[in-house]
Amino acid sequence: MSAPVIRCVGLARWYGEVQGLSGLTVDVSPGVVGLLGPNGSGKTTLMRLLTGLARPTRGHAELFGTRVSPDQWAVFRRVGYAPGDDVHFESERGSDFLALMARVAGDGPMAARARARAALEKVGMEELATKKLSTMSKGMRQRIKVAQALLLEPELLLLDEPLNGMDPVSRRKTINLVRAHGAAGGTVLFSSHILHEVESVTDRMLLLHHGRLLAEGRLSEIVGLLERKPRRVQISSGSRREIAAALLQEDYVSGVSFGDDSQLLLETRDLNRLLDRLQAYGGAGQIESMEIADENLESVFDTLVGSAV
Amino acid sequence: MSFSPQVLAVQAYSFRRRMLSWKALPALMVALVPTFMALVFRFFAPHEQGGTPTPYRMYGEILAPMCLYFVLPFLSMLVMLPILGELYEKGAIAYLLTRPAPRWVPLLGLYSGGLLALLPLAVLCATLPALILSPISGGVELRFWLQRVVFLSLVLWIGAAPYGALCLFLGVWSRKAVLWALALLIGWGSIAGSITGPLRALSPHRYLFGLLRNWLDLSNTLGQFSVPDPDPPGTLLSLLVLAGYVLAFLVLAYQAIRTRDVL
Amino acid sequence: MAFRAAEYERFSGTRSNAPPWWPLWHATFQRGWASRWIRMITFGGIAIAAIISLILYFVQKVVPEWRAMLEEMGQRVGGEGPSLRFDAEIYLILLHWFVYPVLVPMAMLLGYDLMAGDLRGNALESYFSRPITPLGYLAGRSLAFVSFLLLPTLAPMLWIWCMDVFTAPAGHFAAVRMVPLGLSAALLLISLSLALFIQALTTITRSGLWTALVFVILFILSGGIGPALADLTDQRAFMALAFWDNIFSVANGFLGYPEPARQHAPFALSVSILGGITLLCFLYLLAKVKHRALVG
Amino acid sequence: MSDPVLALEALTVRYGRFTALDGVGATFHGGALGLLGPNGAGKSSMLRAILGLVHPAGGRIRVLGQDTATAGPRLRRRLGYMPERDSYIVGISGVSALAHLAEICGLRRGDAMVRAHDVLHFVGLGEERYREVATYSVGMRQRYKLAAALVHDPDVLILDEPTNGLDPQGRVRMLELIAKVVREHGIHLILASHLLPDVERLCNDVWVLDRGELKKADTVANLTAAARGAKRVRLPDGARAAFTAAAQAAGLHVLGDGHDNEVLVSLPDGVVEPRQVFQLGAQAGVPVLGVKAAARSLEDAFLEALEGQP
Repeated sequence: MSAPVIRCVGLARWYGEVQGLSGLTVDVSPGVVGLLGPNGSGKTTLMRLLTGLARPTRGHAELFGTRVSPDQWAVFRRVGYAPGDDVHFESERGSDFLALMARVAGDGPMAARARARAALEKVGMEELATKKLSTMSKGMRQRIKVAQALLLEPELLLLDEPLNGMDPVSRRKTINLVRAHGAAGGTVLFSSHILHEVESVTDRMLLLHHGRLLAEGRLSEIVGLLERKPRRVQISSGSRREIAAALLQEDYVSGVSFGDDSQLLLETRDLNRLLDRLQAYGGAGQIESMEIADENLESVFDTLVGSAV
Repeated sequence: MSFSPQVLAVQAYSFRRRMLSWKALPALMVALVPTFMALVFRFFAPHEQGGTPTPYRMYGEILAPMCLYFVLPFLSMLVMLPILGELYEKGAIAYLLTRPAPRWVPLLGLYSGGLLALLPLAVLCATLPALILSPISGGVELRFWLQRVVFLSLVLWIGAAPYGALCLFLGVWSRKAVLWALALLIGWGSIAGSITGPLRALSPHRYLFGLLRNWLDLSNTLGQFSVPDPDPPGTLLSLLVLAGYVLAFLVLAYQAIRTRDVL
Repeated sequence: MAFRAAEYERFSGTRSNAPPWWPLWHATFQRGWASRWIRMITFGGIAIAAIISLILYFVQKVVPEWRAMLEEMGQRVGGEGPSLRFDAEIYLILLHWFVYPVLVPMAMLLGYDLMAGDLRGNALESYFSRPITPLGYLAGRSLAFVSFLLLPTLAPMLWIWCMDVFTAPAGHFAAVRMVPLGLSAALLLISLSLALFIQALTTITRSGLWTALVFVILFILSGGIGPALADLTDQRAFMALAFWDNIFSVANGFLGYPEPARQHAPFALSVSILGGITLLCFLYLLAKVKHRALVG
Repeated sequence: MSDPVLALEALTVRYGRFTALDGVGATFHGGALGLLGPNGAGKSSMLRAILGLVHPAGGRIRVLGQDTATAGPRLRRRLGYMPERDSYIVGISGVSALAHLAEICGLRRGDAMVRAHDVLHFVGLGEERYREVATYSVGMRQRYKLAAALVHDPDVLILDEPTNGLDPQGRVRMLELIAKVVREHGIHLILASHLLPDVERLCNDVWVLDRGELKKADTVANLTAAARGAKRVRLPDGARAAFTAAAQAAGLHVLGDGHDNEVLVSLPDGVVEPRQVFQLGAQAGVPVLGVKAAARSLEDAFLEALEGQP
């Protein structure tokens, strides 16, 4: 089996006394992975360690089987990185900046221009790129950053908060780019705070907290692992009192509570049996809406981060 | 695999950045200080009564050493310090360091671009005063003037190489690079390099002054801006020492750029 | 026991009608005073004044014969420079004691992070979304700056003057009666130009370190060029190129010695240079602040 | 009836030759208003014009019944602005900075200090109030900015991207704080945000701007009204194909939506009953894990408003 795209082995970094990342060991295989965690959990530190911009205090990171170090520069042909800070070569025009980056990567002047144009098209900025970066809005600057990451058509994209400051239109565009990159067999590790947007791109995630790995994998797997927690199903029904009374007889239902209007919240230790049972009520037209609570990223995030304090 | 096109690309950026922004203005103003002095000297000094130096001596014995003492260190600092300083300050250097190229490629590109930007400044600094002073210099032949202008430009530009490399290194190495540069360029350079003592042999200023003395035919005597050197260095030795300094500072800068974290 | 959660509450008190630059002046002053260095320099100024007034007391009151002796000695030694006479001219010498160790470091320390800090922290956006105008902002900041510059210079010198008048023999008052006015005028102009100049510099460089660098370069270059050119051309107008010489020239003039010893620039030239710097820097700062506030 | 909180009449704002707002006219009577629009739509320009930081090239702005052109700077005592970018005073603690800002708004020194403490407690920065703001983390700075907007007790709160850069918990807390101030204390809110869920949560009115023009002014409720009786159905992993086949056989439209295990079912005209969904599931032999009315999100409404006009 080939080496994983990203491998971290006991990767740790402190800034003086301040903890950045402590002992992260994880392998990432191709696909789109959301890098999540509260502020200060080590997301940006991880990105900087993966790109060799900061040196680990302990452990090491590998990209495509190559150990990350300032001298292993060749691997960056396969990696595109968009930093999280709002920084740029302010005095440059967007297209000139990209062309310069392509030229430092070894392109000739013409090839660099073509490459810059191609990357700008991908982020939908081909007309606006002649503006100076210092005069661009935050969202435009973010898109130039993403274009820069896409410049060399890399296999791995490391995007630090790429959606931050983008308007809904460009956000949708960027999300589609990330999705397409994953669908084409590439790897994307991107951090974001906007969970419902992460959710719309991928269900794989890597959750950091206090510099440690809290969870890694598919959302549904992670939810499944959270067994201690009883699962809840919310239904709304005109005959909620009957349903509640009937279900309370079952030993797998541990609690019912009534919400506003016709809401009924069922708590269970065996989700599948409860769902099976509810199908019948549904078929009989007694359920107007039904939803498994807690199975979205937001509540999983809350549970994991909350329980790890 | 040759990296020279990559270095040249960064060099072009660095040169453009130094020359075509308002940041070039303070450097330009410092470079024009000798010109201003020459203007004042030409139009206000009482040349007839004697007592003032001849224009030719004014250029060689006052303006040229003054350029070496004050103009050159300040020019180097104003041009070279921000090159890496500004990239590191906010972290824009991250883009250059994540290119598929060794880190000395951007370093060399930024350095040579800055050095290139210093060339017109050095030439301006040496030429304009001569243009102002030569018409009133009476008997002095044009070729002597030409020789002095060319050599002064050259000495200034050669001097910018070690000073600039030192500034480049300081820009990566320290957040208070300005203070270090001030202490090292003025203290270790101009001052230690002209005071007799053990430090003098180590100061690049001594070797630059050596070049100036040899190429401009200045006397090794006490003057307004010169302290006699008991053992004046020869041209070759001076060039070698200065080249050694350039190399050493660039290596230091490379080490710093390899190890400093981008935060 | 009452329990009160951290809740939002509406404000029901009355509001004052003080102009909005007043709290800005106050806050700037407080912030400056919090710095140990600034306090030390202020006390330094006061200490210098204390020592001088002690000496004055001793010379004029305890052993009055020394006064005449000192004057005679000063005449012999002084030569071309300001001679030691116990009249207004002595304040010119005293001024040196306050400008270099007190005024200049104070200006550097204060200017280091005042408006540069506001630009760095983007504080102007916070200010101008409140009832303060760019002019009010500039007034508040600059007045506080000037107050700090005058506190360890003008105040101690006025104190010295009081001591001088009280201890001196009769008739001395007539010789020095214009001194407070002259000192105030001179130091006000000097402080104002210095405050605005340094603030303009910090807004250009946006960093205390670069301000310090440019300031040092100006100091060294102008301080070197001025006297060198004055010497080469034998015209003391060129002394005005040295920024610092203007300070003493202005003080000379305001103290009633418009054409003193030849090493200073002419009074009228220096006044117009300092006045010009003040005006230019003020206009620049106002434009800059307005631009940041309105377009930003 | 009281004056509207904000009334714009043909408001035009220009920077040099660039027109940021072009003849915008609208009225906000009170409550909470959300400003939506892509980057460069003119949201920030509108906020700056309301604050009197930029002089309109044309038109009039009335804030709380007063014309900004004639009311003078004192009108800003009644406005609390939270800028998008960080904005803090270097060199002093958070609480003194806030007290200082309150004093500029006319509070007396004692009152200002008390309020600075109270407001910092309210936003949850009580522990950090003696620290310098420059040392705060991203989330703390956001909360500090909210405190700064509230410290002088404004009547209108103007927030520019208040949840930018906050982590999920921080975002929830920030929204709760804003909601509390707006709902319990009758302070009006003008909110510019890229995050449509935030606007949906806090605002009752929405203005959509694009390239300096007002594209839509409506209530959130109208904009997100449920769409044509469609249902969003949640299925187990791998069960999508079977369910889709069954649903299509029954004459329903099936659309995939983001997640692999969620589909949108609709009828060309008419309402999809939940019962039908469960019956389809039974037919296909897959349990239905969830079913709900497919409300149109504000995001859809927003993108539609932008694309609706040429």
